[in-house]
Amino acid sequence: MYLDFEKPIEDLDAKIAELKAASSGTGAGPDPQIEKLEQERSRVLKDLYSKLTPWQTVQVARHPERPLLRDFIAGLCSEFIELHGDRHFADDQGIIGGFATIESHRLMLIGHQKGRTVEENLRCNFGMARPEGYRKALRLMRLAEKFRLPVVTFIDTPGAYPGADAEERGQAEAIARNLLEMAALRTPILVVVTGEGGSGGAVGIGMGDVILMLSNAVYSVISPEGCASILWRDGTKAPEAANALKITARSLLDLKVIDEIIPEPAGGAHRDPQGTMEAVKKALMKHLRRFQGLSSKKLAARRMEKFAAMGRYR
Amino acid sequence: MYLDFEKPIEDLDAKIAELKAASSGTGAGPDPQIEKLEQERSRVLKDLYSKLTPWQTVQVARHPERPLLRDFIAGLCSEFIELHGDRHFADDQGIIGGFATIESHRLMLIGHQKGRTVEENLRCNFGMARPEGYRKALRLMRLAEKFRLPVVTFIDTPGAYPGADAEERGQAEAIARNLLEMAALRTPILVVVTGEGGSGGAVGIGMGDVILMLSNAVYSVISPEGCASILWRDGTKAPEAANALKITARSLLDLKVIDEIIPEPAGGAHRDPQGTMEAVKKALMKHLRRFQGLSSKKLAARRMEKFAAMGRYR
Amino acid sequence: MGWFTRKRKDAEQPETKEEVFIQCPACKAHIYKAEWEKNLEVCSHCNHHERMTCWERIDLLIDRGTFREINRRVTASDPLKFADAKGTYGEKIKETRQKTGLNESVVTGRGRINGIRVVLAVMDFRFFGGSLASGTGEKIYQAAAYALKHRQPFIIVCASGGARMQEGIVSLMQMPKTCAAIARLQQARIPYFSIMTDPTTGGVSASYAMVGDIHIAEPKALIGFAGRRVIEETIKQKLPDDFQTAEYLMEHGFVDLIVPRKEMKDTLHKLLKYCVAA
Amino acid sequence: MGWFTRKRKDAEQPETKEEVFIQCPACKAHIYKAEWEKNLEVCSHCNHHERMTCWERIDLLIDRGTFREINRRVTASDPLKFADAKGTYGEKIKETRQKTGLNESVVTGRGRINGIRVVLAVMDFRFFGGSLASGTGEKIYQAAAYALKHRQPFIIVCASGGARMQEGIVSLMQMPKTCAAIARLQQARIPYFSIMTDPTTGGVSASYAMVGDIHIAEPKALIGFAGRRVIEETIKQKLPDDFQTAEYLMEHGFVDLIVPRKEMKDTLHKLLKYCVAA
Ligand SMILES: [Zn+2]
Ligand SMILES: [Zn+2]
Repeated sequence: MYLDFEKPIEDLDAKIAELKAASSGTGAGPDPQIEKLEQERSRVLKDLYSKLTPWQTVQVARHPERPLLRDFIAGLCSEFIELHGDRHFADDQGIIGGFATIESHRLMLIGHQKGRTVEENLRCNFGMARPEGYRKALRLMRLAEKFRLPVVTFIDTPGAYPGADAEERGQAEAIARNLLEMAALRTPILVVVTGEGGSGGAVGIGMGDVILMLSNAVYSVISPEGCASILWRDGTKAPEAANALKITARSLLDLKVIDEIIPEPAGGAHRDPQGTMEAVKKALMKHLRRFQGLSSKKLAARRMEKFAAMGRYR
Repeated sequence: MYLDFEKPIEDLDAKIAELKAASSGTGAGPDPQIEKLEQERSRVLKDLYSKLTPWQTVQVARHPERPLLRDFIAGLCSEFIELHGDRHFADDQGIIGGFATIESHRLMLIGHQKGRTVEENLRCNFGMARPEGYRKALRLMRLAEKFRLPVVTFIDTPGAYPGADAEERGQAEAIARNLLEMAALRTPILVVVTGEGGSGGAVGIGMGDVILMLSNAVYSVISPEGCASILWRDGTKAPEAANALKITARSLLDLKVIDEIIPEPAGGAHRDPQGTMEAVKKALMKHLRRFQGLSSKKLAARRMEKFAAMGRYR
Repeated sequence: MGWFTRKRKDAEQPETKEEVFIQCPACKAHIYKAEWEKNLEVCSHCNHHERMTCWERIDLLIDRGTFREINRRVTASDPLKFADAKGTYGEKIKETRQKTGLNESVVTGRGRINGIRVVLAVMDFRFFGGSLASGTGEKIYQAAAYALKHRQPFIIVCASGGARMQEGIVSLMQMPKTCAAIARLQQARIPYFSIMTDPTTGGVSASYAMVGDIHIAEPKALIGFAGRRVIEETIKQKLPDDFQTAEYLMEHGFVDLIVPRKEMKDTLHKLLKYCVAA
Repeated sequence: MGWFTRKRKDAEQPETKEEVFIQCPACKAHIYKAEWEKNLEVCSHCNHHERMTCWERIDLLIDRGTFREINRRVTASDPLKFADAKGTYGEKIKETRQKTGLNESVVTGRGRINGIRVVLAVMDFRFFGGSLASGTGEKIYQAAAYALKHRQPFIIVCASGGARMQEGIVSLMQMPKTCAAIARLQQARIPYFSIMTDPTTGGVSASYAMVGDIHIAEPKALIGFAGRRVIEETIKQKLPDDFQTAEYLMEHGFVDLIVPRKEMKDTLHKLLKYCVAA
């Protein structure tokens, strides 16, 4: 699947495929024309992705082939034991979590789960968690605190589910409670924004000591479409809104809302999941080592200070 | 309303009423015959209630005119501010609670609420709480802990609600969680069993530093009817089961499951609610004073020890 | 902002019909202005609680002459240099400040409630719909820090449509920021009450509004996370009228008390006595 | 107790049909006894997990030769001097002890799981339906105290119909008592896992079974508070077949993992590694 702005790549790929088809079976050595085209493709791809507009970045962040949480788990963890349920009402599949091992590090991994197939999306509600998802996340974080395991959360959600049942069971309370408890949690919290960081639904598991973000992920207070329809009174102005909202990793780093950008391979995470995994793992390892054995009380105080500093510009 | 075993009282009351009707309007002084009968009545009542069988006690404990939680609140508290909701799902009315003032003592009062009218009973589900009731109770206990207020609970329930919805939302978990947290709560907990102490539904708010019990209340692992139908295979053997189960205040004191019996006025709490209130208030005041300013950490450890001792007979 | 103009109290002009009567926005009844004001802007027909300015709210709750504002100078900043179709956010801030006389969507300060010292933050819907932005978050954070330092109870009167879009992600980050402030109070066993007035929604409901020791709501106040229209579009159903009202929230376990405006101050005072060591 | 006789392994008698085949109590299929046993008493047709004795369970979970029982002598007492239509509880205790070789409905001890030291309590349904009574509570309390003292993880394998009626209120008080034991572990950050096998109901589900750091259930195990019949009488409706199964509990958020018997030991070992400092 090609995104709108990837037309040049699509064309090059078509040409390469054509040439390959023509030369296949000839037994000849590497075709210099194909090689040239492939170099050209690589250059164009790199160029395109180095100049993505915020709205194009949104499209990449939402790309249907972009790695999802379960892909990250498979790619990063030598072991993952999923733990279920909020001990109150349900086992929401919009947020999943469990014990995980990455290299030599044991930790509690929690994140939004989007689906690829229709059934997956039905089950995990397109990554839009209900209160039970946030409450499960909190339960697992407390478990991690008890056993002095670091918490790593992966953020990829269009937002918390705006359904009547979710309201009824306290979507607002669940997110607020998580923020209150994450502030004081006595174990390190590492956050990775991997895809869509959708507003309250994202920040509800996003209050960390360090916040990493994939280079083509986005993180915003409102979807560009939503913002456009309110402030521009025109949903098609989403690109303008995306631009105004400063939702790219680069902007967030400038605003000191995130700490570090994890560079994706050229062409985006979906073109090279393996390379993406390696980049994420490298960044995580660095910070896991950094937080290893850190005094938990000081840690929470510093986390509070970190967020207290956000939005102080005077 | 007279209970079965109160036939002698019913007869005496009828006679007294008859005589009073006959002598009414004559303007004469006190009728010596009536006075004699009233003395007789008083003697018989005292005698009857001093020899109640366990099954008769059950009937008194369930008496439809017996004071309910809201009666105790009205009778004991100069102020009561009800606080609502479990912050998760609902505001169960089978258990209610709030800030209360008794004499000079500020405290958190929590208890099972039964109803008298059909509407009341619909609302509070006959005092059979759902998980939300136990979770509300826990929330209020934690609030009391935060503000160093003693907790006073009033027990009067046929049991936790055995409904499908209650199971679905974790009746077992809710009660278990309360026991876990009450064990460690760093503020005094005083428990008064006022009516029916129905099994897990009762103990779910009944883990206190001191457990008081009205003299005609009962407290049991299973209802006499339930026990009879299982062990006697005959529900009508409830009186035998009541006897075997040792469910009266006297038996519980002997078993060291409760700490003190609050004597009801002759003829039971329903015949003299005012006297009952005074007796309860007196007992509460004594223990509230006793626990005032007690170190909260030591308190929890002692509470755990208190329950650890239950059932050690070797 | 027509609503604000409608209920200014200092109009000295000759009285026309609009100035003798107030029309209740809920039930449309015409009510004598004097009665409306005596009734604290609560409709005597339908019990509608009209939105109040932060100053009216402070008058209502705080003992006369005891309120001292803190951090008055903290004002809205423009971290994103935001502009939309209608102009720049910077311009809009300026206009709003002039129109309302406020620097941000919240006023913070200390004062007394029937003699009990408290720290208070009152949101004002006139300032960008009471939205939560960096200045709001900072003022709330600082007020909580003041309460912590002086070990005084902290009360927030919420009135907000949610996070302020024009400050984007920085607005969103005020949710964890304010919750960190409340977490510090929690750890120090300092009471924190949340009063939810109409409306308390979005990012405010999903942060400090919902983590109080005690949750108090005004009757019929709109309280919720997502907007009604969004929910209706999501579930493809019409929502019942009482959805997201204070009463609905109480039924579902999220509100301790619904308190009519007239009783608010005394109720706060009563509650405070249980939470403040004598 | 016919079930127990049915699956004794030490029968040395000439083989009759009953001794070559086992009939699965769930799907009624006839299964070779050898296969049944090799399969750890799990039906190869319907995945029914048959109840196990405490000793079978210990064999299953604990490294060979490492189990040491503690508080073996604690036995059922008769605080109420209880008697029903069929005789005295004292007599029944004696009979049950003889028949089962157990002193109470739980066996406690220490041992290793793939090398990791743990303290274990295993309930046995043969002893008064695995019911929770004073001896049960005391043994669990003491085992937890042992785990606390030695800072070793504590695991309870639940199999119980609930509190034991014959010890009345004293049985009921074992709920707070055992929860106090778990609370002490909690405070000391000692892991506590609850394994729920068929059945885990009544007073056991409403105490230690439901307050684990991790809740593990065997497939299809019956887990719940009230009995199915009581609930059906209360709500005047028939309950669905899967009501109160492990799978249903997991769906409703109360079980972390459903683990087939064959994988139980390795799963415990994997989980323990996250909870025990290396
Ligand atoms: Zn009106
Ligand atoms: Zn089978």
